[in-house]
This record gives sequence, C-alpha cells and structure tokens, in this order.
Amino acid sequence: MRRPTLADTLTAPAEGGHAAHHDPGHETNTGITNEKLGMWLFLGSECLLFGGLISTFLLYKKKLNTFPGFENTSIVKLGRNVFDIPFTSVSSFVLLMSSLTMVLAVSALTRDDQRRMRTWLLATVFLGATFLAGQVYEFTAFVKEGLGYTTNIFSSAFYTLTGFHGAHVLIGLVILMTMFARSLQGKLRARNAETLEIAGLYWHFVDVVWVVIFVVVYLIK
Amino acid sequence: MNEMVNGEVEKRKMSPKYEYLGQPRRQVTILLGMMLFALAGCSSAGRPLTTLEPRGVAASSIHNLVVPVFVVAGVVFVFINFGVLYVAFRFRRRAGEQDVFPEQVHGNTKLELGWTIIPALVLAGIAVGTIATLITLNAEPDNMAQDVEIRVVGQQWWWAFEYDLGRDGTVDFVTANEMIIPTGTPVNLVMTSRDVIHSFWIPALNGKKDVAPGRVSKLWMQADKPGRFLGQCTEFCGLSHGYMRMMAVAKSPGDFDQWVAGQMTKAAIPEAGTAARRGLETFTSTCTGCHLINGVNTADCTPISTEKQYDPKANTCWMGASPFTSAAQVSGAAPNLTHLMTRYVFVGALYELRNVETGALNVNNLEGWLRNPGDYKPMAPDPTRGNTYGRGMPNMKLTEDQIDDLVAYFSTLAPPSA
Amino acid sequence: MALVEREPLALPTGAGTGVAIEPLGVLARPRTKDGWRSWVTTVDHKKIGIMYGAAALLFFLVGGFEAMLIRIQLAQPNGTVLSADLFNQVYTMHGVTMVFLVIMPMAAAFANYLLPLQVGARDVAFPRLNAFSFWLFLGGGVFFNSSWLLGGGAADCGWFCYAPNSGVAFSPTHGVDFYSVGLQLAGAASLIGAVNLIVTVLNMRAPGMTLFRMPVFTWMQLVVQFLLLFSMPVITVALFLLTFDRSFGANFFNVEQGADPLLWQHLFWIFGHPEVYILILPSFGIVSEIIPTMSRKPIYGYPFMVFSGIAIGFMGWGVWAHHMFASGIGPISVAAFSISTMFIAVPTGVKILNWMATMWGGKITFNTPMLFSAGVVAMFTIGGLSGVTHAVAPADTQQTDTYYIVAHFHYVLFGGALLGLFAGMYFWWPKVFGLMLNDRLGKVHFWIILVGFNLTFGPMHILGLQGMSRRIQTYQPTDGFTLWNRVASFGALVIAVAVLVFLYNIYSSWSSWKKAGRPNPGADPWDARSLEWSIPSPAPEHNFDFVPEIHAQDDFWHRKYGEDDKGRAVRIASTEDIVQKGDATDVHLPSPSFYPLILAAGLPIIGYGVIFNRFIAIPGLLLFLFGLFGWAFEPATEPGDHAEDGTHGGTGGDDHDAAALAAPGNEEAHVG
Amino acid sequence: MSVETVATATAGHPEHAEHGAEVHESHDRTYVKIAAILAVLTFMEMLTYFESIFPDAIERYFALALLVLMSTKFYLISAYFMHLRWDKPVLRRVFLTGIVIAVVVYLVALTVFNFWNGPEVMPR
Repeated sequence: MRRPTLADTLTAPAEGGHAAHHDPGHETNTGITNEKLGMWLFLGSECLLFGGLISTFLLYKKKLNTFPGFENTSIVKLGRNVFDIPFTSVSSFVLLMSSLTMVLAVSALTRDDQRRMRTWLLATVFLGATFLAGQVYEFTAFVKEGLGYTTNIFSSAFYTLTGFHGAHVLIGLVILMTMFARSLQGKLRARNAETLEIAGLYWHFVDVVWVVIFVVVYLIK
Repeated sequence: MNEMVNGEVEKRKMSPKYEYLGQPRRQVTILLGMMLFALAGCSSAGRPLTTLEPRGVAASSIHNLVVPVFVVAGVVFVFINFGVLYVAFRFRRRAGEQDVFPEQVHGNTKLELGWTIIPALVLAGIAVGTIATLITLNAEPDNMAQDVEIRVVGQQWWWAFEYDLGRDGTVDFVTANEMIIPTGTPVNLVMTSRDVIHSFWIPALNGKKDVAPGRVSKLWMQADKPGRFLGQCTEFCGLSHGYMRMMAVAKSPGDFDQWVAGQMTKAAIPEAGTAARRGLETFTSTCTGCHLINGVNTADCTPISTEKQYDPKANTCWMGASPFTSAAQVSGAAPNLTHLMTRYVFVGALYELRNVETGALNVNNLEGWLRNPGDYKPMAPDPTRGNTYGRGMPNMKLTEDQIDDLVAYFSTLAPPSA
Repeated sequence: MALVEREPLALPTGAGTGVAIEPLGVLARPRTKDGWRSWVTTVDHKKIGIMYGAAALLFFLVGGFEAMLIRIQLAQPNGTVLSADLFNQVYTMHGVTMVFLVIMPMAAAFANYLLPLQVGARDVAFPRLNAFSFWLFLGGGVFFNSSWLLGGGAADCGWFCYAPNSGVAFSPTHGVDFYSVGLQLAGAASLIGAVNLIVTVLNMRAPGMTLFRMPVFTWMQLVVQFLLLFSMPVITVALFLLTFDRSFGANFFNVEQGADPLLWQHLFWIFGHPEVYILILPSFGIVSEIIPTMSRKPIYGYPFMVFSGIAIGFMGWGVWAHHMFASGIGPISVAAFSISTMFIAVPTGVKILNWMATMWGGKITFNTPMLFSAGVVAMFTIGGLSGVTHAVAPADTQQTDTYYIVAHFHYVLFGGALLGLFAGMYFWWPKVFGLMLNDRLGKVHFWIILVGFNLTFGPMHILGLQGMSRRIQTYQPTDGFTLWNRVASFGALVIAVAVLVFLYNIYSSWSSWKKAGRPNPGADPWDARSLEWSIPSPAPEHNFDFVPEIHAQDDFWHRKYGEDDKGRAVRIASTEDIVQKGDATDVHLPSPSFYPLILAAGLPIIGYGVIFNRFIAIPGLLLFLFGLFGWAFEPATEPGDHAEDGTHGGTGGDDHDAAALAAPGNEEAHVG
Repeated sequence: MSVETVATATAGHPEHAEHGAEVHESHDRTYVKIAAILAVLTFMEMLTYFESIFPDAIERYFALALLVLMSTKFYLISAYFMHLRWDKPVLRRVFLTGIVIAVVVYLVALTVFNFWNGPEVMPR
C-alpha cells in the first residue's frame, strides 16, 4: 500500500489524477514501500508452507500405493480415480482468468479508471468464488464416493493441502470484496493503487500455488 | 542393591555381574582433559553402558574413528580456551593504566582465509574417515551368520527377539529382554516396533538404531568374547522409557547351539495335582490373553482346557501378532514365556529373574511382579491425570495361592537339558 | 518510508489533509503516556522490546524451576521426587520453554529494541504488527503453560514430540494439544516479527547506512529473521498435521494406515536446525558488538564476520537430518548430511578466531559484559567441538540421545546463547533503563554462573559417554552414573544461586540508583561504536532528534575518534558534543492502540476451542473479528496527535490476511 | 537469503524506479496475451489426461512435460501478473529465495524418504 508522505499529502490534488506518477516507495532504501516488501517476504515464506503440504501429499500418495497390505484396497483405487480432470481443468482455468482480471483491475486503477477497475474487480471476485464453489462441489463428490477426511493417509493429505489452498482463496476473496467496498465509497483512488496491487500479489500467489497443485496433485501419476 | 521400595516388596534390580565388563581394565586414551578427568574416576567395572569400551567389531570401528576426532577436538579446545585466557591476561587493561589506544587493525584477509581453509582441510580429513567407517558399518560383513537372524521388536516397554534359524523368513522361537548371540560371528538384526519409535542400543557392541513402526531397520552385531552386555532404549518412548532395557548375551558357538536346541524343545506339562499343574491352569485361564508359552494353546490360540487338547505345535499365536506381519499400533502382546527359566532378567531387563552366578530363581521379584506389576515399572500415568489408559501388564488381582502356583509352574519352564 | 527523512517536518494539526476522521473503534484511542495502559497499548518498539525481555525473564524462571526439578530427581539413583509421568512433563516443558519462550523472545527483545536504533530508524516498519507479535507470543506462552492446570497434565512428548508417541493413543491427555497450538501461536508471532524486522532493516536505514555499514549485531539479527521467515512455515505445517491428527482424526501419523513416522521428524528438523542458528546467532551478534567496544579496536574482519553469518544461515538448511542419523534414513543420506554438518563448523570457527583476533593487541576492559562475551567465546567453542564429534555419523550413533548430546547443546545454548544474552543485558541496560547494573555484582554473577554451568554440563559429557540416556526418569545404582549426576545437580544449584545474584543485582542497582538521585549514565557509558549510543539514555521515545547521516561503518565511533599515522585512535571530538540531546518535540510517533492486544487475545481462546469444545472458540472468534475490525478502521496515527503522515501505519492481522487488514487501515490514515 | 544482494541498492539515495504509470497502461495488451498463453498451456496440461490419444512412446515423458508446462505458467504469472519482470530485483530475490529453499529442501527430504525408488517392502 502506498502511503503518501507528508509533502505528498500536502501537494496532492484533491482528486486522483497524477498521483499515480509519483513513485510510492522513494522514501525507503530499497525504493519499495514497506507494505509491498512485507507482502513479498510473506509470500516467500508461504512457499515453504505449501512446499511442506505438497511434499506430504506426494509422500503419502506414493505410500498408499505401495505400503504392504494396501496394494489393492478399494481405498487406494479411490485415491486417484476420484479425480475428475476435465472438471478440475475448468476450475484451474477459471482461477487463471481471475488473475488476468485482477491485473487488469490494478492497471485500470493506476489510470484512475474507476468503472473498469470495479468491473474487473467484481469479475475477479466472481471467478474466485466460482473456483471455490467448484472445490466445495469436488469435495462433496469425493466424500459421497467414500473418500472422507479420515479415510486414509491419501485423503487426509489431499484435503489438508487443497483445504489450505481453499482457505487462502477465501481470505483473498474477503480482501478483494473489502477493496470493492472501498472503491464504492470512493476511497480506492489511483494514488493508492499500490494497495490494490499488493492485494493482487496475494491473489496471484494463490493462483500460482494452484498451478503447481493442479499438475503435481491432479495430473502427474 | 537390595532395597525396600514402597515398603512392600524387596525388588532386586539386575545384578552388576557382567562377566566381561567385570574385569577392571583401565582405558588409557589420550583424550580431552575433561575426558581424562572422566576416565580417572571410572574403570570399566560398574559402567555397564559405557561407550568407551567396545567389545565387538562394529563398536570398535566406531571407537577407532572417534578417538582421533576427540584428539583433534581436544587440541582445538586447548588452543582456543587457553588462547582466550592468554589474550585476556596479556591484553587486559590493568588498573590505573592510561587509556592508550591500541593499533586499529581492521582485519587481514590472508590470515582470515587461512583460518577458513585450514579447519576445512582438517574436517575434510575427518570426513574421509567417517565415510570409510560408514561403509564398513553398513555393508553386510562377509562372515555374517547364515544360520541365524534375529528380528527385534520394540514395544512399550520391552523388547521381543524372534529367532529366524537359517534366515529363511520363518520365526522359529521367540524370547524377550535377553538376546542371545554367538560370539565371533556378526549376527543380522532386522528391527521394527509395534507402537512408537524406540531405539536399540547395546553400547559395547554397536551404535544405536531406531526402530519405528511400519519401518524396518537393520543392524549387525558381533561380540568378540562371551559376556553379558547391557542396553537401553534411547528414543523417548513414553512413560517407562527409562525402564526399557535389554541384555545382549554372547555365548560361545557351542553354548549358543546348545541354547538354541533347548529353545526348540517343547515344554513339559506338569503332572496333575501338583502346584505347578495348578499354576498352568491359572496361566491358561488368566495369562494367555497376552502371554504365550509354546504348546499350552490350541491351534486357534485359545488356552487348552483339557490335557487332550495339548498340541505342542500350536505355537504360532504370538507370532501371528508380530509386526512383521502387519503394523499394529498399540501394544497388546506380551513376552513369550516359553523356557522362561533360561533367562536371567525380566521386566524390561531391569529386574533379576535368576541370579547370574548361582542360577537361583529370585522368588521375591517374581512374586512381587505377579502381585502388582505397576509397582515395578510405571505403566499408567498418575491417577491425577484423570485417565485410565495403561500399557503393559495390568494388576491381575491374583490371590496369594495363585501366585504361589504360578511361581511353581514358571520354575518348571526350562528345556530338559537346562 | 518517511522515517529516514533528513529533517522532521512540523505540521499544524490536520492542516490541509483533512484527516479528521473519528475512529470507528469502540475503544477510545488510548492517550496515557505512563501507567500500565501505556504498556498494553504501546506500539513503541522500545517498550515492546522491554516487554519481550521481561516476559522472557519470567519464563526463564519457570523453565529454570523445571530444570531444578529435573536435577533434583536425577541427583541420586532411583529418584522418587518426580513420578515417571511428571518427569516426562517437566523435561518437555523445560525444553520447550527455554527454546521458544526464553531464548527466542530474549533475542527478539534485543532485536526489537536495537535494530531500529542501530540502523537509524524511528520505529519498526509496522509498529502495530510489532505489538501484535508480542502479545501473540505472550498469549502462546501463557496458553502453553496453562496446560499444567487445564490440560490434564502438560505435554509429555519431549520438545521434539516425535510421532507416533505424540498421538492420542499414546498421549491421551491434552498436553500435546497445548503444545501444538501454543507453538503455533508463538510461531506465527515470530513469523510476523520476522517480516517486520526484515522490512525495517532493508527499508528504513538512515541515509548512508548501507548494508555493509550496519553493525554485526544488525547483520546477525537480519540473518536470524530470514531464517525465521523461511523455517517457521515448516513447523507450522508439522504442527497443523499434528493438530489435525489429534483433533480431527486425520491420518498423518497413523502408522496403521501406512503413515510414515519419519515425516514428523523431517518436518520438525527442517525447521529445527535453522532454529538452532536462530537461537545462537543473536548472541554472536551481541558478542561482536561488545568485544570491539571493550577491546577498543574495530571488529576484526568485518566482511568475514558478516559472510560467515550468512553462510551459517544458508548451510543451516542443509544439515537437518544429522538429528536423525540413528533413525534409519539410509547410509547415503547419513553420509551426505554428515559431511554437510562438518563443514558448517568452518564459518563458525571463523567467527571464534575473528573474535580472538579482535581482542589480540587490544586494550581490553574486563567489565561484566566483556567477561560474559569472553565466556561465550570459550564455552561456545566447547559446544562447537562436541558438535563436530556428532557430525561424525558413526560416532553419533553412540552419542545421540545420551547425556553427551545434552551437554553439547547446553554448551551451545547456555554457554553460547544465554551467556551472550546476559552480556547484552549488562551492556545495553544503561541504554534501555538509564542506569548501570552493578559491575561488581555482575562479575560475581559471571563467575558463579560460569562455575555452576561447567559443573552442571561438563559432567554430562562423561555421563553420556558412559552410556546414560537422555529423557530417562531415573537410573540404577549399578549404572555408575551416580557421582557425576550428583556433581551436575550441585552445579544446577550453583546456577540457581547465580540467577538469584542477577535478580538481586537488578534490584539493588535500581534501588541504589534511586537513592543516589537517579544519576544518568550518559548517552555513551562504554565509549561504544554504534548508533544507539549517540542518543540519550534511556533512549527517548522518538529515538533520534534528527536522523544522522552515515559515512562509515561504526560511524558514531569515527565521529569521536580519528586515526593517526600509526593507526592509533585519536579523539577528535568529545562525546557530549556529538550525541543528540533527545529534546526534539516536533517528532510525531504512531499512536498507541488497544487492538493488537485484542486481536492477539482472541487467538488463544480459539485455541482452547479447538482443544476442548468448538463453542469456546466462538467468543475467541468474536474477539478476533472485533480486534480485526477495530484495527482496520482505526487510523494508524491519530490526527489529533498531529502525526506527520501515514508513515507508521501498520498492516495487520495474522499471517494470512495482512493485506486485507492493511488496506482499509492505512487508507483511513490519510484519505480525507 | 538474498539480503546481501540488497547491498547494491544504495541507502539514502534510493534509485528512482524506472517504471512508472506508463508501464501499467501499456501492459494491458500484454496481460491479455499472457492470459491467452496460460489458457493454451492449461489446455495442453489437460490433454495429457486423455492418454489414449497419444502414442505409448510419448506417455513416459508426460511427467516431464507437465513439469515444464507448470514452470512456464509459474514464471509467466509471477513475472508479468505479479510484475516481478519490472519491479525491483530485491523482490525477485526474496521470492526466489523462498522458492529455491522450498524446492531444494523438500526434494532432498523426499529423496531421503526413498521417494523416487520403487515401493519399499517390509521383509518377511
């Protein structure tokens, strides 16, 4: 989030306008605002979190397939075969497109194009919510097929990993909706475009994690 | 060593008669000052778990590796610590001395590179030795015993040893707490756990190796001479972790073969009307839920009720519960008591069952254990914690008569030759 | 941001910006400048640092009491002071308390207090988040210790809490739940603190303060914060898996279902080994400040000191499996980790030799901080050397899980980390509180603790080599462990005396200072080198009257002293002329707030809900949401306080929604 | 840690960002193009699911191909949508440090677990 300095606040025009041309982080040593640097540090840290969950999942997927006594149980078959790849592909695509609308919203805000910004923001929320709904549907379908959270090591690891991702999506949605509410109040202007950009960073990260999950969890055998 | 605990039972812990370790022999090693200090106070006698006196090939190779490392570390220790003292005395500002500034040295890259590279080279030397020893320890020795392999099973809080004669994958007999091995040959140990992670460690023979449920770890052991070598579980495994010990007993090949032959014989059924016979009946009605004595169960693992049902071949019940068949999580099985009287220790190898020298049964310990096992080894958390879970042997609330009968029966549990 | 501006700008209240928005928060903006309210609502990094230190000292007494119980139990064979059950709880709590609730927060105390001062900043990057970190840590620590009363017993699984022994089947009380949730909270606090401090150091340095002009302490703390940043998520994963297993019936450590018990070990030690450096590096930094000051020489080989710290940080990621040499990870893995572990000794050795070279040729004043620092050099070396013997993997199979290891890591964590932290306390006490600790008592403290420490942990080397296992609640008279255990227990008593001397020193120094009419020790009592000594003691609330321009490493020193042609220091200006007066009145600071505390208070209650009953979580959740909401709508700086600008705005929230909170919060701060 | 690299950013004299608003304005078209590429890549990923349409010889390389596709998508999103391509290098370094530590550490951990080899069998 860009926070104007004192001089900036004093000289800024009353409404939007050219503030976007002012480099927000020029007061810091790195030239990046504290908030943006903080967000990136946090995202770097999140890599280790999702890395751990993904590794756990991979290990247990393999274990379930090879552990003595579990070779041919129906639970094992459930493990991979419940996946509906075309369906998940569509969800992945939806989430991917939400990244596009997100970046377009940020871009519109830097031009202080409120109408476009709100449209794209709303589209992002819509696409994100669609993805989340798809995940809820997927979970329900799996549970109906007999793959509950406590069924086996595979299911525990799968639900934990995708659940953590889903929680991140949910938090992202809350952030975006807050942003949208702010813009309706007229409080999201070009000079705080960085606020939206940082929210966008988080959103894109959630997307990027799904890119990895889609391949590693769903597609690679 | 005989002491009154809780004022009830005289519990006799393992006697310190370790044949081999009993010889007072001072280890003379040029080690760190502190270790010299240590060794000054400790001859090997009375240090049954010491890591400094290897009694087998594996432990020796570790010892030969670590002693030079100790020497190197000792030299560095002296260098740095005396260096600090020297610097402190030489460059200290004495009382009343004028505040004259020393030369402002900012560093010397060559010197600093020097003391980066030299330690690295020393460590590289240590690394070479380490890798060499690792290879030795992990390769299966050429002379590995082919006629016996031992499956070691850790559980809360004792060890089972399943003997696989001929290494053909079938368990031939099972013992507990005491692991008998022949001298002069490395014996392969295949190890796992029934519940939590334990660690198998006989310091005189080899380093430790964890045993984890669902996993198999391997270790080999060779004792150079006959002797009794104490071990201790070294991975924290719950309440009585401190009481989980084991004894490795090395016998000369001849004695070992004799012991094996004895273990393979069937136990005799005591004559009707004797106390021992009553003890057997108590055993089959009360104890066989967990314990097994080969031959006193029917093939479907129920205790025999009449002598006609006696089937000496029906000895696989306990082994069916072996974790080598499936991963069982919670302890349920108890030590196999077949030929109990060939063992000298019981209850996690912590208590004396028979005197090592005289072979006399320690009736006090056995009766006390039957009377109230929890008194010998903590097996349930403090009652204040408001839960009732427990491990190991519960108090069976036996009457004194039953206890006497059981002791009479147990004292018959030995192969004919023994 | 604007914290590094050259001159503070005075601004008439609310002029031009129209930032007169009344906070929506239910709680009025706290205004008190003193009294307990000023502490619970503070966002000042110095007050937060002091609170970190006080909390850590308190937990130190708790952990020390537990240590005494352990030593009393083990003073003789067949000890009956503690039951096996209680012993397991006590040693678990001792370990976790000392690592997570003593050394880490004590290091955090120094980081919080000193980093902004050493880089020339007015506060940390996110002051409210900083307060939140502290309250969350405190909440986690209290939560964890409340298991004694509420959990049906404390955790009894060791600080490492290996699965499956930590499962419900084997540890049915709630102790382990308290462990996993409590550490989760403290871990989140550390992670947020790490982000905060990294941003502070990277972004808010004074003009001219390049990274390679920063004090070594700042460098070591920066490395530590990066280690925290990347290692905390790993333990977070592990603890989540454990919580889900215990509370929701997941199967991560359910061996019957084919789970691998080594998964926990890997996750724990991937975190756990960087954690070791998280514990020791702050102390290295402290020593690297004290030795040059007291030797009257610059640190020897500054670049080597910095790069060896960074190297330790990196290599710390590649050695975790040396904690698992005996766990059956396969000979190739053992060999690889054995070698990587050996070579981490190289950068560590560089540091020790550079400290000695700094002292060499110096004029060393042996006051208390210097004694403790020399103690660190000597004692840590012993821990480092025994560490090399563990790196020799075959030897480790004889040593691991024996008292030899206990001796090793106490020489590292007590002889290294804790002695260093004591050195830091004596060194910076005048800066923090405006009074000197008694040097005589400090020296008594040092010698008693040095003797006690070596009496306690020296014999443990011997005990370990004689085969005494760790974590055993008792041993047998026939084991031959009795003598050295007695010595160790006696040593523990000596340490306890030393701690009492330290506490008495704090008290008596304070009371005699008060009696003497509160004499001020001056801005620079040690004739020191770094920036925090250029401002009055105690540090004024606004830190710097004006942010200094930095021209060299040890800039403050170089303003006092030049060098003659023989390379000797010559005074060129008197300290009094250089130091700031601390009387600037036109500096604006972030306003205090209740919301970090409220937000942090909600989380432990949710934790109780996870453990006992989901309904308990509801008030916690409400409190949390209330805190979140209040935080978001409270301006970071109060218009009435005529704060300079949005500089001190905090982003907020837990580690998943910082942006959500940040957005509205900082907008309120400046949008009119 | 990428901290040492930050040293290049001179303190006190922050370099002015070379990107300003003009970057954002002119990039909308790039974003759409990137999104189109991402969509195609996702489609290609999905195709691997329908094994029957591929000759057997290719199927072995699916895992490799998927990883390449995944990395490309990852790169495109982080470089363009997250602006790492244009932003200050320190951000790239921070993020990359996290990724590299995560990938290396967890791959080593999986290797120690014998992940890449065949099933481990409990010996009888």
